[in-house]
Amino acid sequence: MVQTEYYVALSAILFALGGIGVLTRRSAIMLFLSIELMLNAANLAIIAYARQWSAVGAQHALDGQAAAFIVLAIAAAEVAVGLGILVAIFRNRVSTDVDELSEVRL
Amino acid sequence: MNDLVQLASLAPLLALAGAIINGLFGRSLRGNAPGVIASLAVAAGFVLSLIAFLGVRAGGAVRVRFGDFLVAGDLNIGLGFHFDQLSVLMMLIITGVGLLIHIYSIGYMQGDDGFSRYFAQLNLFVAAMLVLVMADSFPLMFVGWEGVGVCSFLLIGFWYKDLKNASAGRKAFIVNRVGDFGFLLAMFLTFKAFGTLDIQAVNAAAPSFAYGAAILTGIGLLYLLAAAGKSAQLPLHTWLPDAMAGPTPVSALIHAATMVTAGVYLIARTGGIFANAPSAAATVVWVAVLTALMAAIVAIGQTDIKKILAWSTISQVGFMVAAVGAGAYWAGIFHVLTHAFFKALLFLGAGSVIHALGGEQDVRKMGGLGRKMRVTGTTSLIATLAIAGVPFLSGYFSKDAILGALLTSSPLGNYGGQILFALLMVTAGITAFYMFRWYYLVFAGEPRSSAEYERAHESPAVMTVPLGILAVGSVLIGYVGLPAFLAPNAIQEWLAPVMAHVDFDHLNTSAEWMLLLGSVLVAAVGLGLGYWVYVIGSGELAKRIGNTPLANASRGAFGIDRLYRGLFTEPGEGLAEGVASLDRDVVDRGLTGVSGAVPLLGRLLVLLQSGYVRAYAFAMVLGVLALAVVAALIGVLA
Amino acid sequence: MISLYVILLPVLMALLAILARGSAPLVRGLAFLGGIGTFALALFLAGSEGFNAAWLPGIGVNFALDATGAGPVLVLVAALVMIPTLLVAASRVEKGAAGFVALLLLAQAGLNGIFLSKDLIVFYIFWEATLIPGLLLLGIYGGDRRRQATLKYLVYAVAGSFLMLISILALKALSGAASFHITELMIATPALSAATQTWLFVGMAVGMMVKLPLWPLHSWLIDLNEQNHPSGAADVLGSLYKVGAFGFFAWALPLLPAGAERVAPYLLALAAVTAVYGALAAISQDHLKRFLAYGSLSHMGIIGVGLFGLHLAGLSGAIYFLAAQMLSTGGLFLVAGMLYHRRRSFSVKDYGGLAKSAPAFAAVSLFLIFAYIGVPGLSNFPGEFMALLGAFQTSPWPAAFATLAVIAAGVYGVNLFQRLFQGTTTVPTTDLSPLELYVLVPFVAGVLWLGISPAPQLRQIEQQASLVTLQLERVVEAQPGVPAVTLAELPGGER
Amino acid sequence: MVAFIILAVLLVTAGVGVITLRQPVHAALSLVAGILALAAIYVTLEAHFLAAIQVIVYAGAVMVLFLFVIMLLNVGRTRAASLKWLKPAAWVTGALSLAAVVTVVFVVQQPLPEFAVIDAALRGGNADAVGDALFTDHLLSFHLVGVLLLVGIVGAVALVQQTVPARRTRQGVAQQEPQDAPELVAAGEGN
Repeated sequence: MVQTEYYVALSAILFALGGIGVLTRRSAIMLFLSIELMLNAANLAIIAYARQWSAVGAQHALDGQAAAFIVLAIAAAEVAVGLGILVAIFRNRVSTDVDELSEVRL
Repeated sequence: MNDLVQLASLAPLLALAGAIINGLFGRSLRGNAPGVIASLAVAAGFVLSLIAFLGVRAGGAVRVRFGDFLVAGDLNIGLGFHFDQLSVLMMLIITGVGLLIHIYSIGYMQGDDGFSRYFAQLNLFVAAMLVLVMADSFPLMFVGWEGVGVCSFLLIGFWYKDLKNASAGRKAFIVNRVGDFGFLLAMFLTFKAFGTLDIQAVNAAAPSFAYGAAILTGIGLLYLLAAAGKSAQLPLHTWLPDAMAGPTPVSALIHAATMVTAGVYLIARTGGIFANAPSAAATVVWVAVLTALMAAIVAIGQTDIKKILAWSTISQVGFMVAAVGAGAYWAGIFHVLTHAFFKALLFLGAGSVIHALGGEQDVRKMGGLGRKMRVTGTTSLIATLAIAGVPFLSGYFSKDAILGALLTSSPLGNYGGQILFALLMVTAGITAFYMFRWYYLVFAGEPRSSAEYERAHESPAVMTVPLGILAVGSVLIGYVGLPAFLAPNAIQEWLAPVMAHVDFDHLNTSAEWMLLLGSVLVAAVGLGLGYWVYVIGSGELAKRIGNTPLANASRGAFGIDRLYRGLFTEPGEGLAEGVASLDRDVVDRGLTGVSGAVPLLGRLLVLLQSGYVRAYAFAMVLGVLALAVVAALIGVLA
Repeated sequence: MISLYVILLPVLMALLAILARGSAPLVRGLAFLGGIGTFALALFLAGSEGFNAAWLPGIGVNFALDATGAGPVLVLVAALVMIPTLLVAASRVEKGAAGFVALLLLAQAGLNGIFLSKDLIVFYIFWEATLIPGLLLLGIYGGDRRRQATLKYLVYAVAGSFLMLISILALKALSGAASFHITELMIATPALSAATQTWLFVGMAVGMMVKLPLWPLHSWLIDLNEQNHPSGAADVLGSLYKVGAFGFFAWALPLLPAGAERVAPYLLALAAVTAVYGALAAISQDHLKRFLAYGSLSHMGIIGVGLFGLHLAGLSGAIYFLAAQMLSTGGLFLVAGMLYHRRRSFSVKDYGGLAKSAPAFAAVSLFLIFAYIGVPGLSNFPGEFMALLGAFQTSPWPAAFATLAVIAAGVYGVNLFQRLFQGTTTVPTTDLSPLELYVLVPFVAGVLWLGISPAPQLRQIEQQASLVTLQLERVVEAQPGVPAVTLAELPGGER
Repeated sequence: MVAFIILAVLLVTAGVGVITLRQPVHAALSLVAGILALAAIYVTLEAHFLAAIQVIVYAGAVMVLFLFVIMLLNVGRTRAASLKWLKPAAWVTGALSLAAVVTVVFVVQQPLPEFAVIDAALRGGNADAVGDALFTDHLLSFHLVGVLLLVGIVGAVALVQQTVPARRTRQGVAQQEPQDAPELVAAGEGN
């Protein structure tokens, strides 16, 4: 079996890529995509550690996977609302460039 | 009798009541009513003072305490009066001479639109002066001390519409404040040394210090500064000649008879300190004698009828201060008493002349007025002779007592007592000379200005009667202090119980006679010189002397006023201006700069708050990075 | 309970004044009622029962008020000057008089809180709370440059208060006191080391110096007074804002005696400089309100000298002076407002010879000026005298230097009077109107009252001043690390 | 291990694609690829149920929504770049964070338990096992997430529906809105 450390390292790479994406892309859609990437990276780490610690306290072995499930659900909700906001903004601005939203005036 | 003496505590309150009535309702009173009310208040004060005098004579000193004034821990200053031989004598002078001057003022101030204001302020002055002499503690005395200063300021600037008069009042107040500064420091130091500010307690405790202790000398010198301010002694004498801007009765009461003698009273009252601080006492005498000499010389060169008298007052107060400095407290107070009569008389006489001439004050435009103003002329002659030291008039006895004291004071012997005696003797001669000049130029000889002469007329009875009374006093009052080797000296005995003890050398009878004759001789020389210069030389001689440097210095009052203007007034104004601009341009701006840095910081933060979501995200990432690095370090180290 | 009511009544009246803002007579009535009512309560304040309620028990804060010591004296004098001030505010402020009156009343409530609170946190809250009405009065009703003045005041006050708050919190945390109540703190704090006390004292001192104010942290005061509403009503209160002295007296000095002993000499030097500096700067001012601001800066210097001399007489005198100066300073600010009302100018140059056409005005002003420059027999003298006397006992030279201010006071006092009232009349002016007369009468009466009969008030103040000296004595005696005071030993120590 | 490496390379490539590809559609498709690879990795981690959910919810629902919005909004127009400094800074910080995390992870290595032990504990991470955990220990969280999803749905609808009242005063709205707005409104409603 592959050591947990490799999974976590992979997760870190994904997370960093997501973070870089958030910082470099200006389109709100691309921002969302990058955030999805980061959420998945987090989930990967959670599941990897769930396996690592499953032997300690067997009745809580699946806590990690449950948490990942909940993260997944929240991600879905976030995407729904986020895209809704995006559409609303686009109606007023005809742009999804976040740099044009530098004033909190919608 | 004790209770009756305590009744005298009402005296200042009555005067204060008079001041309040005149001040609040004076303008609705008709005719002479304000003057009458004020005079009645002072008259009542005089009666009360007389009662107190008799009471003290019968039963000794009486102390009244009404309540507390300033209290905190050790500091316990009461509101209380102390009636003893010294204070009741001063009360009699203040209310007695004050009453006569109040009555005189009714005539003098007739028709002035500030009639009631004048009497309110005059009454207020009497109240403050009474508090000054009656106080049993230094702070209460200081209440009166500043109170008379305030009244003096008000009355000098009485005709305030002319800014010159107002400025004279201001000058008097400010110079007096310098003296008050000394008084305050003296009190602080007294409290440090004695732990109390009760005058009697301080006097009683002073001998427990080493003779000549530095702290007593320090206190003494500070009280001297206070006395110099109020009594117009060097170096704080410059305000008194200017103070003549006030109405003439004010000059008589405040700037001749009473207030300017407050310094003499102060030193006499704190005799316990000065008796044990010989170097401070000697400084007092030196200051006083030099003042007396300087002022007498200046008096020769003046042409204003009142300014001559003002310089004369400075000089005469110098005599008094010299006496109390030498330890002859009774002689100083004695001269206060006699001087109150003849100097008040001289001022009132001068006032009568000014009144008659409709405001003219230049002696060069007078002359021969004695013929038209018989009462004024005669009484002024009496006063002139009294101040000149002509035998058997009051000034002769008191001046002789002072001269004798200077010669015989043991502590003063180490500090040039004989030189001081000689200087004062010369001063006495000059006094006779300038007073002869004053009298001759005003009342005798030929009229120099016919217009003024024609206008002259004798003043009304309300003014001449006080003149008469004062003239009688000027002749007779001296007999309370006859030389001790000839007759019982009433005033010395009267004051003996309250005076600090100072050693005097004993003169034998022939020396005493020599001294008496010497005084006579000096007066005669002074008067004779005057006669020679002004009557025989008929002015020619005077003109020739008039160009000598000394005469110029005399006319310019030795340039001290100008010196002070260059030395204190202008640099002081410059300093004030400098501080103001320092505050405006440096302190304020500097600190505004500091406070300006806050908005600057704000602007810096605004740069960070660009509104770009991604910039915020970057900041967040940086934070996460920092946390990650910290975690990594901890992990690696663990 | 009266100590609670003197805080609540002004607040209530302020709210009513706001509600009644439509009707000018009603506002005037409420202002008068608020002033008189608070004054009546203040008369019975001294010696009345205190008030104590748990507030934030978790961190040891009690809403504790107490009517012993110097507090009631200050409250009483403040209440006296507030009556005429409120009248002026209600009748001379053209726009938004109701708001002005309400802010004045709120500020008064805050000040009463400062003077009466016995819990350090409650004190701090009132200390900060008085800032708000002051800022609003200046910011809403001020002159042309009110924005700068407000900003300056705010920056100074907030910067100072911040350090003070840190010190306050550290005080309890480090000393391990059971609560923020003064008696608990006084038991616990002497055990702190001298070095700790010094740092804490410095922290508190910065906040209090700003509000004393001491040179060079004073420039907010000058601008505040200059830019406040021309009626002068807000400046009367401005003269009450100088509460730093009370903070030192009631809190910093008794709580941190060892720190006070170390720092006081420096503060004393600053205070002496302030006294002379203010007086000198006053001499050459042409602007009436700036003149008064500098003059009272000089007074504050003398108060500081009295405080930092750490002598019982000086401490009592300083606080007495703090109470007394409200009268003459406040009265003169209103006089300046009345002059402005006549000629629309604060420049002394625009006046002259007023005594001829307005003799009563001149007389009252002269009376107040004499009180202002400390003529004995009037209100400022007892405090000034005792402050300097006390300081002289412990540190003669700085005290003697500060006494020089007396000479300068004579100069600026009579200069001002002369320039305003003497000389030839330029333009005739109306004399005091009945309203103005009624406004100034309480000041005159108060000046006489505090000048002639200071002893009862001084005794009340001394009760609290002795706490400071007691604590200072114990610094010398105390063993390190051992609490020096027991609860029962403290005068007025019952909670 | 081989499988892991292949999947990892695939995943990282997809991730890089997400953040670098110019066209949003390409980026989204790249993310779909990444998500599928991740699902496979979940399988190697004994999380079968989550792997399935990952495919169904993410690849099936969420990503379709993304693609739909991308096509709907016609994004892709970009203007002159602002905050130019951010791009290199972002890469540097990203690399640094990564290094930090990886360092920690490899410094603090933990031994992995035996497969049998893991399998016994995780029960293969199937629906039965995860359901047990969710409906017992994590019931509250589960319900909260349910509520959150509901709120999300309502919120999304509310956000997009906002223009319905505006439609009644069409002329007024049309004046305020940009030229191409009517089309969007119609499309938004279709959503």
